[in-house]
Amino acid sequence: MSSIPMEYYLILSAFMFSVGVAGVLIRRNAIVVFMCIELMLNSANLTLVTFSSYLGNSIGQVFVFFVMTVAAAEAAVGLAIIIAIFRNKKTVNIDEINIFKW
Amino acid sequence: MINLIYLTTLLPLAGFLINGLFGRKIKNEKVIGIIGSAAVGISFLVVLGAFIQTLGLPAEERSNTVELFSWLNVGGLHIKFAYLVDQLSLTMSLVVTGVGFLIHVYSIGYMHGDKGFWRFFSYMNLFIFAMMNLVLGDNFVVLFLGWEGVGLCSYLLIGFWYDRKFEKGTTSQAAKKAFVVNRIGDFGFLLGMFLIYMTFDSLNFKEVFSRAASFPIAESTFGLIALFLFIGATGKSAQIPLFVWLPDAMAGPTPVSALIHAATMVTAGVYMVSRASIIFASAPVVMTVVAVIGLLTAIMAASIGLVQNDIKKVLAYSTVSQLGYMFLAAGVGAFSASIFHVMTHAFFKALLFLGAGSVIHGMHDEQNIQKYGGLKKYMPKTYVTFFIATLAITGVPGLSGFFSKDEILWSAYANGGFVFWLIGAITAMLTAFYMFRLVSLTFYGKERFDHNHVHPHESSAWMTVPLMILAFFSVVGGYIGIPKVFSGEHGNLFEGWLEPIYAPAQAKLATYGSHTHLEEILLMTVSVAAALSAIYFALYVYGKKPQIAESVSNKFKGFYNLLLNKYFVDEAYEAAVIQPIQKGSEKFLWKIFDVKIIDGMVNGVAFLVESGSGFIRKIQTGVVQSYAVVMMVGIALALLWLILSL
Amino acid sequence: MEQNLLLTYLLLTPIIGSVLVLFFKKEQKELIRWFGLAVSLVAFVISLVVYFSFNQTNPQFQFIHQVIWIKSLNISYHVGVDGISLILVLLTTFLTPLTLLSTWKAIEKNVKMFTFSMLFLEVGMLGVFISLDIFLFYIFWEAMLIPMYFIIGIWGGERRIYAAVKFFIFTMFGSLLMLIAIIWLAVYASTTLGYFTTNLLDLYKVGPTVPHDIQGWMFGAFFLSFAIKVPLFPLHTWLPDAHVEAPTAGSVILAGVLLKMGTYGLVRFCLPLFPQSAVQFAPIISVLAVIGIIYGALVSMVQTDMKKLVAYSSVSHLGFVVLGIFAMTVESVQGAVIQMVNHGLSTGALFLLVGVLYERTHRRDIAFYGGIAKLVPLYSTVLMIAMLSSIGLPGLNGFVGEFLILIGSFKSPVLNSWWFTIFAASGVIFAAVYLLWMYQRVVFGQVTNEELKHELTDMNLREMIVIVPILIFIVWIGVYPSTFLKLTEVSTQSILQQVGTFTGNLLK
Amino acid sequence: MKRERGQIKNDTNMPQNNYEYFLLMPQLIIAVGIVLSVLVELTTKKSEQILPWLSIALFVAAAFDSILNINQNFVLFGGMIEVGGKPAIFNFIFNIGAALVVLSSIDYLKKYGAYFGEYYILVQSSVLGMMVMSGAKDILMIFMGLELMSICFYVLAGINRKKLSANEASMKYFLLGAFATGFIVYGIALIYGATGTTSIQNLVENFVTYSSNIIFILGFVFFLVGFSFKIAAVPFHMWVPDVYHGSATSVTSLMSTTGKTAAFSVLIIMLSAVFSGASNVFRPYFATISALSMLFGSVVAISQTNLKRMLAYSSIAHAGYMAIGLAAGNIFSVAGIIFYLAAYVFMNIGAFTIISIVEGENDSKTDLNSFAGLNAKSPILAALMALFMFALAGIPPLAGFFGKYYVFISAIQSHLTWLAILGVLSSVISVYFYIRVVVFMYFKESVEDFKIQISPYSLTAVIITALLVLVFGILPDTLMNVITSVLH
Repeated sequence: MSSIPMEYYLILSAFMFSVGVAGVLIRRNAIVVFMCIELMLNSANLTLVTFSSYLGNSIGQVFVFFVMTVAAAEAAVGLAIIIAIFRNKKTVNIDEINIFKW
Repeated sequence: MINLIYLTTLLPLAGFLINGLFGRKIKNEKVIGIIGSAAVGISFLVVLGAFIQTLGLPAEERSNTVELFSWLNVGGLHIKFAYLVDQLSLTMSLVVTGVGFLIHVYSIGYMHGDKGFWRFFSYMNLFIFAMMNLVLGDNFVVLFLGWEGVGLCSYLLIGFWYDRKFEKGTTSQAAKKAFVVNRIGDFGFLLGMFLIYMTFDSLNFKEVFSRAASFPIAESTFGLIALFLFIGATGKSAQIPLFVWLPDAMAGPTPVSALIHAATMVTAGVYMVSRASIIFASAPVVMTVVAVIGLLTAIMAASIGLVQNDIKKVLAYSTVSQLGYMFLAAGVGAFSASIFHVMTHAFFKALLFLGAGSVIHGMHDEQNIQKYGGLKKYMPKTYVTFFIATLAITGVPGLSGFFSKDEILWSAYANGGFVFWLIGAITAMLTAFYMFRLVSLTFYGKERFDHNHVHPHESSAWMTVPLMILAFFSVVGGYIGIPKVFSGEHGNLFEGWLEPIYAPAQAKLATYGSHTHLEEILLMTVSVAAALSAIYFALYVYGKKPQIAESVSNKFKGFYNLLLNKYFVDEAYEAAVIQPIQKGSEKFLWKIFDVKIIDGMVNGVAFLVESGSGFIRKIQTGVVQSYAVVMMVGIALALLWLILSL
Repeated sequence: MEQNLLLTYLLLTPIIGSVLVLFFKKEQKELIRWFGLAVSLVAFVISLVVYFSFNQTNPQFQFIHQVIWIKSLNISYHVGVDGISLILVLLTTFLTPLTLLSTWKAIEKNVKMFTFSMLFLEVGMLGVFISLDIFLFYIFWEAMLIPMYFIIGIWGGERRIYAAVKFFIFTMFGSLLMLIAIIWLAVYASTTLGYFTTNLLDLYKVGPTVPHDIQGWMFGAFFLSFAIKVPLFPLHTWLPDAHVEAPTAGSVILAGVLLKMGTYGLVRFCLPLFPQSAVQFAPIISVLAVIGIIYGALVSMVQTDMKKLVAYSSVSHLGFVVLGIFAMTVESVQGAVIQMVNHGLSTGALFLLVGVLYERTHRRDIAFYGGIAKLVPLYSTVLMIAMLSSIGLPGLNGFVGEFLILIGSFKSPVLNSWWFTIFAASGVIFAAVYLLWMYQRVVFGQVTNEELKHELTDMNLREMIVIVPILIFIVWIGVYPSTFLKLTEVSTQSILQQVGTFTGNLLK
Repeated sequence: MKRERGQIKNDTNMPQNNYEYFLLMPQLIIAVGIVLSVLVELTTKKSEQILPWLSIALFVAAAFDSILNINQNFVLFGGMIEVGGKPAIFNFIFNIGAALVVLSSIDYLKKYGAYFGEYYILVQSSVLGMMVMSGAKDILMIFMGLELMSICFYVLAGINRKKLSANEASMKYFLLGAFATGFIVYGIALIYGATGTTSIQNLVENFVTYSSNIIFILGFVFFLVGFSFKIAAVPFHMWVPDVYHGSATSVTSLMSTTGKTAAFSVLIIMLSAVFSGASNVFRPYFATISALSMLFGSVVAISQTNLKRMLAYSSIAHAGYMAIGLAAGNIFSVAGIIFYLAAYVFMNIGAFTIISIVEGENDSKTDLNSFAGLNAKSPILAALMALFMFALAGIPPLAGFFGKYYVFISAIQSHLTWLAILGVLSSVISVYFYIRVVVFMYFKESVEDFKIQISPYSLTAVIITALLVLVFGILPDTLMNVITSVLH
């Protein structure tokens, strides 16, 4: 198999994952937050692929397909919700959506 | 006849129920009166029969018990509802039913026209029922049953005219005071009973006293039991610490004062002490305490009596002081003498109260003796009987008072010592003085009442006949207990009659010092002389020159006020005990402790949770980002735990 | 074990009754009231049948009826009765019809709901006294809370909501801690006996073998729950509120029976299950009880509201009962049991009588009244008898209980000091003070208030029918107590024997 | 790091012939139902009247089918999904719960303004997702079921596009849900990396050996965190109040009950090694989140005035009580949790349905004051609500009490007495706000007198739940025997 040791990929995907998490916590725009969630999912895909290739069995690869389809479905639904919000409040800034508190 | 003794309690109870339940419907006063008096009269006859039957029996078989039913048997405690018929209880029952019967007859006349007539007679019968239980009881619990029962009846009867004023407060306040002070006494009595049960494992008289004589019990236990019992006695018989209720008990109708607060109830304490003579005898320290308290009460009460202006108050204080004499006798070991004095005192004190009652009746409820004067010619019968009773109480030789009082003074001298005799004699002198002050202010001298709307008249036959009978007994009553010095060896019948009861106690007591008859006669003459001079002095002061009394009272202004206000004992109790408890429990216990502290804590916890929840809910800011942050904090902690735990 | 269905019938009558009540229409007030009374009387008759066929010499539980209820937890519907629980069952079935009869006119607002709650309350109370399975006991203990909560909450006075919620939370807190102790005990039983059980008779064997320090905590949990219910001194503040705000019927049943569940629990569970810690904690608890006696008496002395006065007097009376139980001598425990019944009768009577006044004038403060003896002589005599029984006058029922408790605690080896009895006996004095003072201000003296003249009418027939049976029992227990003492004698001895065997028969 | 390919052992109870595929009947019924509903939706205008009854029929059929062959316990599709046994019970709970929610939402949707057929399709598919989750024998199936259910819930939460409250609810639910799914997937990846397999059977069998591997534990923690979000345990509960308060009441009742049960079923499957007593490495984790959730849920619920929000916090508290079972981790606690879940589902559905009946136009009338004097307005509703409140508070003769009782027993059996005492404390606190509802209904006069128009369907749904709560309360053995027989 390729000579790059597995750890590099894992560190990369861990890094990608933490960037995704940081994006979700910091950014204000709903769409950007949603993109960061997608980033987290993709970092999981990368880990899965790495393990699958280094472990030699294909379960990881198969899993990645399912994750991708689910991510697609989630994207569709998520964007629909964000559009619905935009129609009502003319804004996508998460901080302004806080009718329900305490 | 002896085993019919339960009739003596059953009949008064029946009288109480009949008058109590149907009294309101039997409008006719005479019928109610007859029922009430008959109940007591028949019981008197039954007691008399039993007395005669017991007289017939040889000395050692004279105490037998009549068992009714077993009241309580729990664990080691077996209490039967039974009556003990022996010399002591017979003597007391004779006094209770005899004097009681006469007073019932008297009150038919006295209470004439009172709308609570039926209620009065039902309570009086209830009192006789309770008193007979007290006297006849064969164990401490039945005695206690009677003890509290008489306390209840005195409460009911003192507060009989519940809507009338009495001195500062109302009659019902006086009644409450009587009951509560009695209850304090009963508290001591209860503890005594518990200690007896603990040491002797029984409360039955026969068992307790036989074990008291035989068991090797430490003197301190006897002392404690005796002390507790004596506290009970002081509560009931109005001795030094707990005597404050008796003067206020005068709020009740006069027959009540005569029956309860002179003849019978107040002597319950003396009866109890003499019944438990063996216990007292085995605790010499407590004996001296009893004697000293008796003595102090006697002289203190006599001194207060000097200055009282209400006829019933004077008699009340005289009762307290005579009770002091009885306890003095018991304290120095002359138990039979104290019971003898109980009997004679019952006769003449009941007579004095009934006489005072007919005077008050005649003077339309005026009780201040300063407003009397010269009633001799208006009420001859009352005057004569009253005068005889006064002679008896002052201890003029030949009448019953002399014999019993002298016996007590002599045994005080023989056992207690000269100081006891001296104070006793002085008290006798004071008694003579205030009694004759009372007689002269009431019957002699010029009439100090305004004539137009007060015209005194002799009371009806209902009232005067009992007076005469009592007068007869006041004279004759003394002869059955003539002291040995006059009658020689076989003389004192009364002492002989009671001797078997006190044999175990006398055995424990130090024997009499060897005193000659000569000393006895000498002392007797000295005390009589003192009494006679006091009588002459009183007649002289109040008969001829009333202004001497004024000048004396002005000169010793302070002392006079002290006596007038009863050494301020009531006010002292009020300030020292009642107010602090009342104010303390109101201000501190209830308002602060209960409401503020405990409730405060409970509501505080509720408030804490409430405000906590108000505070924590603020975390929910509504912004999605903050939710994600909280999640991350959670995840970070989970990871931290993971790292730490590995 | 022969199954005797009598107790189940006793329990079923009020259950069926309360369900049937729901089918009446709201308007048929009179019919509902008569129906409720009839059901409670049937229950009383059944309890009498149980009493007469009860064998007073056999210490074991009788009329046992056991049916498996939850197999997975080995919980069974297991009921039985011994002397102590039978006398309290009789008190319950005796007081409930009287209470229903006494509020004939007082309750007008949805009578259906009220009768339902009263009958459901009776189910809860009877269940507590007859259940022999701790879990079943706990279920009835909690189930009894709901109707009482509604009775105080719906028909109560002004601050009824606060009082109802406080009552609920106070009792709930205690009982939930008890739930944990019950579970712990059952789990411990599964380790020692081999099977998870909440059957009381098995637990009597297991309880004392619990290691010492844990047994202290277990005893504490059970004791706290019962102490709140009794109520014992520091935990009593819910009682005055609950009494003052509850309607007359509510406070009669609350004082008459509900408070007894706490003391019954102490006798049935705390003593036999954890004898060692019971003996160990007896002095501390008795100190609290004695404080309760004096504190309750002192505070009730200064009350201005009659109901609050009687409520605080219950604190004082039940302090006596707790002292009696933890003195652990035959006399004191028997005295405690009889005193539970006495308190139920005398305080029940006092509340009924205060209710009689309240029905006429809607006023409970003592200052309002004065000199009513002339206006209502019959009422005054009945009030006097109830008061005297509450003071503990010999010849009436109060004295029997108090005397036995005091004499038992005086010589009790567990407490082994006189001071408990001396301070407790002083309670006898204060009892006389606060009740006589109230009686004197209300009944004696001049008629202070003109309104009284035309508002106050004397006791009518219905009220007399309610009061007279109670007075009969007050006098009966006072004059001839052995009918009742024989009933509870054998079972008290068996409980003390159980305690004795595990504490090196300290107790004579 | 080469490792031999994770070989799927030959399962003994692998179905040999096609007959066993019919055991998948519950899932098949619902799947076919979804297709049918979509067709109905396309063809007719009056789909809103037909679809509710169709879905109720489907749910009831699926429920009874799963109960009837509960003891046919097989693993199908090569170790992917299990039928019969535990999943059968969960399926029963999901379907009965969903049927009751649909029954109560028939008239409610008109009031709420979401009166269109898609609602029912979404409900059916979410139930399908739950069934897949609870029957999963492979992590992949868990993930698939979870996502199917979650996405349907995201849409259901915001079913009425015009309402800002619904939008906000669905947006918050979506963002945080997806965020949690991110963690779950990453966790799964790590677990897969450490063990080389995604079959749960394998994981459970050699859980002890795996649990020494740091990556496995890390992955497992991420997985647990994601699911703690789903069961709304405290640090991850923040979305619950806003989402439950914002979305339609019947949707909330579906989410809060069946949704939480599905999440718990997954946790039970994944932790079955723990329950057989192999290791309790996760006990501290579950003990902390249960203690936090119980206390937080009960305390904050006190200061709530809106009933839906109060019930949201109460559901957090109940998640805490159930988590005690997870922390206790013995065979008895699984039975306790399942019983508690069943009781919790029906109590909450009942309570939410009553709120939906009382609710007025555009989310009005769901606060405490609108419940004041309810006893005067309609005694039946007040009595039923009181019954549910007492059941939730854990008063004995009702189901809620027995749930707590079982869970406390399991806690004490594994020496977590302190947790049980904490549970008791928080239930005392919770008694206060449950009873306060009863106080408003019975002891207070009604402030604004509005007429409550009770729809017959919702009332039948409430009465059915009340009966279930009573039956499970008085005779808990009916359910408990089924559960214990399945577990052994």
